[in-house]
Amino acid sequence: MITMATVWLDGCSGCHMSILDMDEYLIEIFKRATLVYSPLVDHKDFPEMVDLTLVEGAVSSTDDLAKIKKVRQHTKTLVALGDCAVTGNVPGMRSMFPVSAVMERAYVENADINPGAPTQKIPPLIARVRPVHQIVPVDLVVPGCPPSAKTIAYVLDRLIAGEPVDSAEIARFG
Amino acid sequence: MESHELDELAARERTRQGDYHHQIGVCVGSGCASSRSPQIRAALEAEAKKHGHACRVKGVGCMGLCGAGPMVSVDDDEVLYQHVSESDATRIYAGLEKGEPVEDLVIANDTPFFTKQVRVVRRNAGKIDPDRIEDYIAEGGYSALRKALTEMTPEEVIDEVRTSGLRGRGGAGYPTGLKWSTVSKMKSPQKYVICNGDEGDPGAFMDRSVMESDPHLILEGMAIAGYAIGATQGYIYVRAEYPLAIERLKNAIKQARKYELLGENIFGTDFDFSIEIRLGAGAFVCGEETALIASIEGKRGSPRPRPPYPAESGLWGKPTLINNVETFANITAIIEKGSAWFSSIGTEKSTGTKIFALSGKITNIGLIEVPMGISLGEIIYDIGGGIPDGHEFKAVQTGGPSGGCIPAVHLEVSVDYESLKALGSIMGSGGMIVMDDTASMVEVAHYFMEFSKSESCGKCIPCRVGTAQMYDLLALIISGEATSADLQLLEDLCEMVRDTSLCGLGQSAPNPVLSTLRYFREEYEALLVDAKPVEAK
Amino acid sequence: MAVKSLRAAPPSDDKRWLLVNAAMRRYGYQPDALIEALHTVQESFGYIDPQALRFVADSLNVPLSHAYGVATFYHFFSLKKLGRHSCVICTGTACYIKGSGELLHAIEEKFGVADGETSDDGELSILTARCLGACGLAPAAVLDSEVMPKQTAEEIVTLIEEALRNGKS
Amino acid sequence: MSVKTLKMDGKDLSAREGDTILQVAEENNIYIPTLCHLDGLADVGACRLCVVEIKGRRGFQPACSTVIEEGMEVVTNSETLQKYRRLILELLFVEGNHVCAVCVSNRHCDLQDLAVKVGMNYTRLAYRAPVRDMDLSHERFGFDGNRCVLCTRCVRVCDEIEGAHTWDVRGRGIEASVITDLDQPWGESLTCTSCGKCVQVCPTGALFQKGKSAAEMVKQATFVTYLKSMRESKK
Repeated sequence: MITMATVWLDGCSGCHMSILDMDEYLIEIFKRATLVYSPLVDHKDFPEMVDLTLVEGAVSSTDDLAKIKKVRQHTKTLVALGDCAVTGNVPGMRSMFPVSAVMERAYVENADINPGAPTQKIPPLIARVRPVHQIVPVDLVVPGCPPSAKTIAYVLDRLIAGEPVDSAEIARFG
Repeated sequence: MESHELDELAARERTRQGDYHHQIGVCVGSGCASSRSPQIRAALEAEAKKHGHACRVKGVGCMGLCGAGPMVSVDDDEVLYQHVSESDATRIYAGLEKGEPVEDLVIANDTPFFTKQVRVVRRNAGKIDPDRIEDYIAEGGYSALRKALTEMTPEEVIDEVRTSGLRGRGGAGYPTGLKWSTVSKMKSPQKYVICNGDEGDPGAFMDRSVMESDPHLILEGMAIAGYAIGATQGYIYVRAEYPLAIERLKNAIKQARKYELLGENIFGTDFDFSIEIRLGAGAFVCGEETALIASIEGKRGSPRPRPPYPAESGLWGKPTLINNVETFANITAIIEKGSAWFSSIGTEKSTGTKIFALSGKITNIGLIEVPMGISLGEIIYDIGGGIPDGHEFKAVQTGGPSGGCIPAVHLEVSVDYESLKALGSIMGSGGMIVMDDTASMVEVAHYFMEFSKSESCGKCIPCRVGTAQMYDLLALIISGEATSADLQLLEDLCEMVRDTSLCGLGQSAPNPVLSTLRYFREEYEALLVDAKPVEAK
Repeated sequence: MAVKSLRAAPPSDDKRWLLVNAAMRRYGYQPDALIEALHTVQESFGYIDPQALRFVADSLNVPLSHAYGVATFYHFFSLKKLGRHSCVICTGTACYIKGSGELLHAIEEKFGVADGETSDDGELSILTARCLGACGLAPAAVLDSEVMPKQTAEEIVTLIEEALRNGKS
Repeated sequence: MSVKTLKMDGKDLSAREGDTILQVAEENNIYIPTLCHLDGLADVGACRLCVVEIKGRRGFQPACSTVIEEGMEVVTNSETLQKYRRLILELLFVEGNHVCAVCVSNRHCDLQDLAVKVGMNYTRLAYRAPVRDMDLSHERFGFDGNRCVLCTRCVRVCDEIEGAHTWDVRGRGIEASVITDLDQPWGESLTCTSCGKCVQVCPTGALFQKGKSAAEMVKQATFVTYLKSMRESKK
């Protein structure tokens, strides 16, 4: 039995939905792995050491930065799951604009009520959205938006069994 | 004109010049012209007029020591003056009459800067007025063309060039005779000769100086090439940034046409040859021959894959010979004095002389012509006068953005094509930028990468995006935020861009990085976040 | 069947179009005269605007996009009107080594105009050149067509200030 | 027409004189990745993905525009070539803004397919995130500069097959981009015949038909060779 975690950075949660899309195969997976941390379960703190962590989402804010660094420190095998984690993808589309312009667009121009950027409890955005592997070392990238349930099942099966993953099986962006 | 008329014209001109008691040459090259040499010339002319025209005041080509400009030469360099101003005209003239040079302006002409040079291409610079064809003819001009046309077959001309060992002076060093021979063998009713005057390396101004100082030397060389390969039309492609060179060449072509040294039935033979000027418009990549051809055809200067080489399919699809300015400028001497004489200068594989432009942190800034095989140290210390302001020599960049740096440990290297290449640099077109101990080599690489990035034509991906990425990585390293992984990525990019780019610009763009990494790796490593020694390859 | 080709008419009766037309005529209105024609436009008008491009392209039977592609490929050509005063800083290697970067920096600091820009009031354009070929005079600048040798940051700023004060370029 | 013999990846092959390395490879089921090449259009050798090693020649040569010679020995897929091709693709992906998930050409894109074939599934390079224009002024078609790889297929098909030369390239280096006419809105072009050939030959979602949503833009470029041969036979 190994321990497993999933982390959600800047992404739409579609990759997590795809995990859930494994349906009954999840039961097969959890016969061999225990989910110790995830937005899908109610653990507040990242454990001291996790065997396998899947990261969804790009690194967009100072909070993401701190989170991914911590996760990396406490994870043996780190997987970047989905295009946001691997390329920046849709969250990365704001990288071409200055942060101030992005905030203006979101919180002033497009605001129906109370225009103005939030000043409290919202972590500042970093200048450019980055893929996870450009911040911390990643052991495997699984592109796809989202990667299909089948792909995720394949990847988990292999990793839990300690076997290599054939990248030709998981190579397509989008 | 007919053959004998050339000698008559030369004799007449020599007599005319002999009537003057003195000749004062004022440098009218771009460098000196920028520091008021035309006004100095006018002041000297006014002075000569006052004294009854016994003295000829003429504009002459670059004398080499640009850092000491404006320069004035009296009676064929018997006395040389530096940093001359208009107000010195009276004193200079008075000195001439008294036979005593103006001491505070004199620059010694027996220093190694002058004595160690061997002037083949620049033999007329400082002597003739580049605006007068008669001056050129008086010094034996156009007799090489006459010799080729009336005494030699095209094959003999090519043979002479081949056995001289002359290699392309534009940088790559391809044997000139071989190139001529290839084009001559192509069967085509129309062929072209192109002179590449798109000298784009920053810090290189050899070709500009030759075009400004002795334009007929180039025209004559091109005409001989036309005869050898069977072409009747030549083009000189000059960068628009060289207005003075363009003016001089235009004037020279006009004069040569007037004397029928260009045009139809030259020297009464059935050889016709015309030359037109085409202007560049600020694109370094147009120094690449297929890009240059595209530019002459009025297109974007994007290179295309070779083969086919221009020798086979060049301008408008016709066989085309492209040589650089300095290459053509060597031809008349080879025809006149023979290949054996030419190959006695220089080394076995790199014959003749090479012009270099010395700049950067060196005492004697300017142009020099030296025999191939001279040591780098002689150039830097003897001719160049060493490093000013009490600093130490650190490295010299040869070949500009396509070349590399050579550090102090290799100062004894023989300056020839093979030796420079073995050190990871290239001969290049002749720019030598000297850096002293205050220079950061990473910043030098960054500077050259900026150049390659903004001069990339954008056609092929490795060069277009690769140079931009390498530039950003170098900036990241300089900012002190890069890791050893970034340095590794930079090196990977260098190799890929070098090996897969379409043309020479892209293929050589990584050279400044690779060569500074080769000799000054520790400067890169010291800037990394995770600064730690990386194992040598 | 030969396609009837009408020679394009100049955009206006501005005499300068005659110069442009003459340049094209010299080359028999062949497409390879494009770069020469653009040089003439730039020399005559100071820059190349869309109507000039259209006139030249039509006269030489060159596609519009091709003409635009060529005009924007070569850095010598400017599609924007330059300021009344222009200052070209040489960024060739010799000038770079001797501090041309500092000149640019000082100018931007003082006048708020960066390389390739023209001030909002249309008074000053700052340009860079790859190499003026005046390496012996490094670092060199060209202020309103006059070469300024061996510049320091303070000197060039003062010279530009003077030029702007004197008005006429 | 004479026959030449050559070696490709160790295999002895024969081919027609004048054929390119790419043609010979395709005929013999040897895969060489290409991007700017399109059957029927003049080759420009620009993308450099098809570079191969030729014994005795310096550097690498583009397979699309290198004509075979007798006794030539070609290596189409060495470890170095794989490394270089991957890096070239990485350069393309970071140059523009390629967001496959929301692209009209998702799953029908040459660039995306190349990434799969070459095994390019992430990049160490920094994304450039350039600000690029979109042009939706044309009645039927759209252009999204974010997805353009500057292969110039649109430029060539418009010039060589349609004869309109509406498209060309502006600027140079990393700033270069495709334009219509004098860099005017496509919809205002008087030279464009709205034939749509450029859309069909575009390898990515840069040129598309309006009304197509993500992953709906399927392209068909075989007409190029058809038109070319039909026109040649008429001459």
